[in-house]
Amino acid sequence: MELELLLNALVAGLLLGGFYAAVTLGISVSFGILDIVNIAHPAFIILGSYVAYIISSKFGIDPIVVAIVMLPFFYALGSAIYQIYYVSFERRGQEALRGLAFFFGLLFVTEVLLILVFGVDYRYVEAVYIGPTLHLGILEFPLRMLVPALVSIAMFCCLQLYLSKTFTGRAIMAVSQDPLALRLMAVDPTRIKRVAFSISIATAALAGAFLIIIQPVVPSVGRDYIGIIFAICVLGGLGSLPGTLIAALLLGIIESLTSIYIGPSWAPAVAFGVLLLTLAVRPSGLLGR
Amino acid sequence: MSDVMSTAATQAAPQSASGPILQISGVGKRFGGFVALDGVNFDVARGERVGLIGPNGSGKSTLVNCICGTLQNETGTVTFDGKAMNGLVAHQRTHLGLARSFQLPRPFSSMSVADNIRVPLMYTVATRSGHHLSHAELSDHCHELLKLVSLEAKGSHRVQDLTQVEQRKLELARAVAAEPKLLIADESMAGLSHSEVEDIVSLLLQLNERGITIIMIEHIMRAVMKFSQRLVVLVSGKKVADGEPEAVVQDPEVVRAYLGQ
Amino acid sequence: MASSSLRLEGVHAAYGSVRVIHDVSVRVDSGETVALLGTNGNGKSTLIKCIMGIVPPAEGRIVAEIDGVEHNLVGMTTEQIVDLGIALVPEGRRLFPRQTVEENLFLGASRAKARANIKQNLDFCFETFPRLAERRSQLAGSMSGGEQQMLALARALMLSPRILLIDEPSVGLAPVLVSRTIDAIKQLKDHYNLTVLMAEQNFTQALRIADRGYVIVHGHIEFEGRSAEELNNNDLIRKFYLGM
Amino acid sequence: MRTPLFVLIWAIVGLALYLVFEIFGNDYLFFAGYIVLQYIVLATAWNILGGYCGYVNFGSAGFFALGAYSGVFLYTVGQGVDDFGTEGFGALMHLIFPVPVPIIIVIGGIVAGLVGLGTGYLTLRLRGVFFAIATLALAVVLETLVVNWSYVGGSRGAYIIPPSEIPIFGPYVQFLFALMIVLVIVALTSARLIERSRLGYGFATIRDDELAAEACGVPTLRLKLIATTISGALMGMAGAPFPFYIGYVEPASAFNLSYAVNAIAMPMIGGTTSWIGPLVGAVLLGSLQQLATVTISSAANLLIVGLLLIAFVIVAPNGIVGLVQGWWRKRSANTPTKTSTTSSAKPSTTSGEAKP
Repeated sequence: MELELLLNALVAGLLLGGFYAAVTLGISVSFGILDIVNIAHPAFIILGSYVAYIISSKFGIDPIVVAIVMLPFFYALGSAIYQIYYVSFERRGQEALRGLAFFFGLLFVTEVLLILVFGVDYRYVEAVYIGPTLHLGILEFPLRMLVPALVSIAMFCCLQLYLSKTFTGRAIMAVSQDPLALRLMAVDPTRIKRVAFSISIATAALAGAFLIIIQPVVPSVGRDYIGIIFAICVLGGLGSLPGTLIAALLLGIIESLTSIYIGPSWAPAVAFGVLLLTLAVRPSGLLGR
Repeated sequence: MSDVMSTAATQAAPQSASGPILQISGVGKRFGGFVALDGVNFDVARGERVGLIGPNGSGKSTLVNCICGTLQNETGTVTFDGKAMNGLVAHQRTHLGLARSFQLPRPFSSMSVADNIRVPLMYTVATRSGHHLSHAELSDHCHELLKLVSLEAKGSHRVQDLTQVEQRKLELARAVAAEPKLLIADESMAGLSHSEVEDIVSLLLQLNERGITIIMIEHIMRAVMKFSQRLVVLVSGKKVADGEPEAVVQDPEVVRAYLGQ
Repeated sequence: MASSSLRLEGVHAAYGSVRVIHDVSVRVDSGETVALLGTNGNGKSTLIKCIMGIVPPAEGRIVAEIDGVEHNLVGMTTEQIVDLGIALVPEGRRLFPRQTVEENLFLGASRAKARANIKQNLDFCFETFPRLAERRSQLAGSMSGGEQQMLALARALMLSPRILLIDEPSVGLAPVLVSRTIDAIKQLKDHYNLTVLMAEQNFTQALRIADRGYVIVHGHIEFEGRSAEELNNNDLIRKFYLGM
Repeated sequence: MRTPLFVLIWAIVGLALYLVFEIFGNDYLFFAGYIVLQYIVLATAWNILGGYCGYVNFGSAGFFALGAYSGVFLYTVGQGVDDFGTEGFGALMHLIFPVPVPIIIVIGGIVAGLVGLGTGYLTLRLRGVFFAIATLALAVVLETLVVNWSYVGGSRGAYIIPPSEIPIFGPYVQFLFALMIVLVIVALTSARLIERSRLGYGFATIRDDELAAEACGVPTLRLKLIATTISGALMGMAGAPFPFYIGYVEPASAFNLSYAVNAIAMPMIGGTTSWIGPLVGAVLLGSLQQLATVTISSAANLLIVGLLLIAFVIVAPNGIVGLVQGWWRKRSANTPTKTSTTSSAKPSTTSGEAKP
């Protein structure tokens, strides 16, 4: 019986890690690759959850399908926000203190607007895979965790391919290393940063859909994820998508084991304990620069 | 002469007068695969005027950063005043009496010109002498140093209002404010007019007379030849020549390194 | 192939209040290799930066003829100038250290016209610089100085340029590598029939491949040699050069 | 102006405020006033690290709660002091407990200051943004620890029943109000002292150019640790009397996000380069929110703060004080007044920029 408990805890950890990877992907792009500290990213994830909630409950469409349909809108939202960020901060070289405060303000304005519109009672979605569990021998795979994890890994593969095989993708990986050198490749660094930031906000649409599938959501839930996504991004190594995925799975497992063997209320402290440890011991992270 | 200058002079001269003030032995530094410094060796005697020259990318600035602690060299040691400095961070080396001006001026933008000079006085001079300078002493020293670089009229101006040349002079004044035994002037004359170059060279000669050892890093050969008692030539991370200026310039190895085979 | 040339007339430039370039007029005709000679701190790099739009000139005209079509470069952004087909190998190479050799080369071919013939350009680069082929998946930052210089040259070639500007290729290179780099530039120029303007302080090396040269001292063109020989055996040049 | 005079003036202002509230006679003014004063201390504390050194602390709620829960812990021990018996150790415990609130404030300050020092030591060698993320993580770790610490009430929360009356001040809240006035004076005086001292110059050089600061002999790491300790300690002192003010403390209220938001918004809106900025920001924003809680929900409250923060950060990067200074400099520029040539005593207040 003991072995079965452990194995299922590991499975649960991996599936949770898959979800954490999706939640962290946006920050891995904006903070890891572009050096833009978008502390408001969780607010966009919650926005993705509520968009999935409204449309799927009104039209009965599957939340992940809704998220995929909404990707262009989130992309547009991302480029609008980047334009404000670039004009008011980056161009004036004031992006450090002021840029951080800008995103901090954005985080609260988004959360509070959602509270004012939707109130504070829990919202959830229906989907065919919420509820049933896949049994493989003694292993149990709750579908509502399995589907998001699989789609999340698919998201990672697509983005990694895009970044390594397309011209814009390579430029995105290059822009924070040497923007002037990118100009010498006939590429405008600002356009590239806008594209990358817009992609990072677009991933929030899908991450939000996964979140509301996995657990009912209230506007303030986003704040619980700020720490986790930065912890995973730093642990995985800045600017490395594979590093982020590995760190997310690792953290999912650690958290799953902690809540089973020590107690669920200790789980949130795990992510941050790991983050503080990483910052102290190996700030460049697992695969980072 | 003002008291601030005389204290520098007395400090630099006797003490452990024996042995060179700076010894660079086998200093190496790499950035990834790129070897910036490849085992550099030379000494600087007390009160000496040394010119450090070499084409762009030869490692001059990297060497300065390794001496001053902004970068830590992987191999070799830098010994200052008989003390090996491996592992010491920049401010500790400044307290030992080693000061530098930056190639691209780095003023403290939220402060006035005079306050920029106040910082090394409050942090290096006060720490070294063990007692904090009074407000009056600080103002006198600031005024003295501003007069030295003829910026006394701009004491309360904001740093952004200074011209390029004035910012270079502020860099030098700030370095001298730390009352150093060794001053490294990193390309403080690049792009200056003929007369401005003369001003800086005479200022550096004046400081040297007061006992401050000076390493000048410049491309302007006319200034380097006039100022230096000795020339050290770096090419792609290695020392290729070290000696009396007239001889070094004629040395075929230097000419080949500079002008190509 | 229609002609591609570069003309600068009465160019002045400054960093803040410090004047660096004074009334410079330079001509690079189609298919020519012109050297811009002078020791460091005389304005060579600044002039190159004016042409590329990195430093806006205070006065003067900069005209580039690309395959017969004239363009006034002053006022264009750097990326627009590069998109015309004017490539720069920058001082200090400025590679993307955390990306592989191949990724750096592909980045060089970002320009629309260059994407069409990536395959040929890549094969030619690997042929000219076999070392790059061996290390195609190694991070650019981990390569030696000489290898990084080769990669910077190859990356500029991936742009299928018509005009190639090179800013101090010998920077940071050991003397033996400098001559190999200059030979490589000659080889690439002939294969692509390029118009080349090279700012270089290594006088003798530059003249090995230059058809003509200008000597710049304190931001002024002090001397224009109509041929390599004229430049080479001129004591005046050596005096100017060493700034005696 | 010498420091004692500065303290005297603010003491008089504080006394006047207290008397005016006393005359109007209803407790609401003291309750609302206490919160505004608390925010002045919190904003001033944040600014010492954020405004002067340029290192952003996102975890102000954590440091505030450290102070609050020090109070809860000491109070709980005091309640149970009889279990220790009366001889030897018990007698000693009876001597110490129950600990008077002013002492609790000092202890809360020491605890939070040490945690600030620890966090700083772990992360201040790295880029500023890592410190900001570490403070965020710290706040959540501390909250989790408190939630799981049943002695101080854990997630259920703890009840603190202060004496309803106290000699001299009358209602207990008026005693706490007076204590908070003292804390405000301590915070403002220390911020002003720092600004004008050698320490203040050192902090400004770290904000402007850390590399150049090291070259000038400034021990940047040591100064940064001093800044995090002072800032953390003041935040802990602001939080220490909170349990006695609110009566029931649970992790959600002590670690409330509004502390983190306001601690950043108030200095940003007021101005970060001098002690006046956080004061102006805290008084404006603090009283605005106190008025708002009567009329609109606390959510709308946060919306106002969030919108103001974004607006000021984009439009007026140097805050209200910056705007006034800019306007003053323009006005004095065209009216030819003799500008003194002696160097100004304190760093001129154009705002430098933090390290990314």
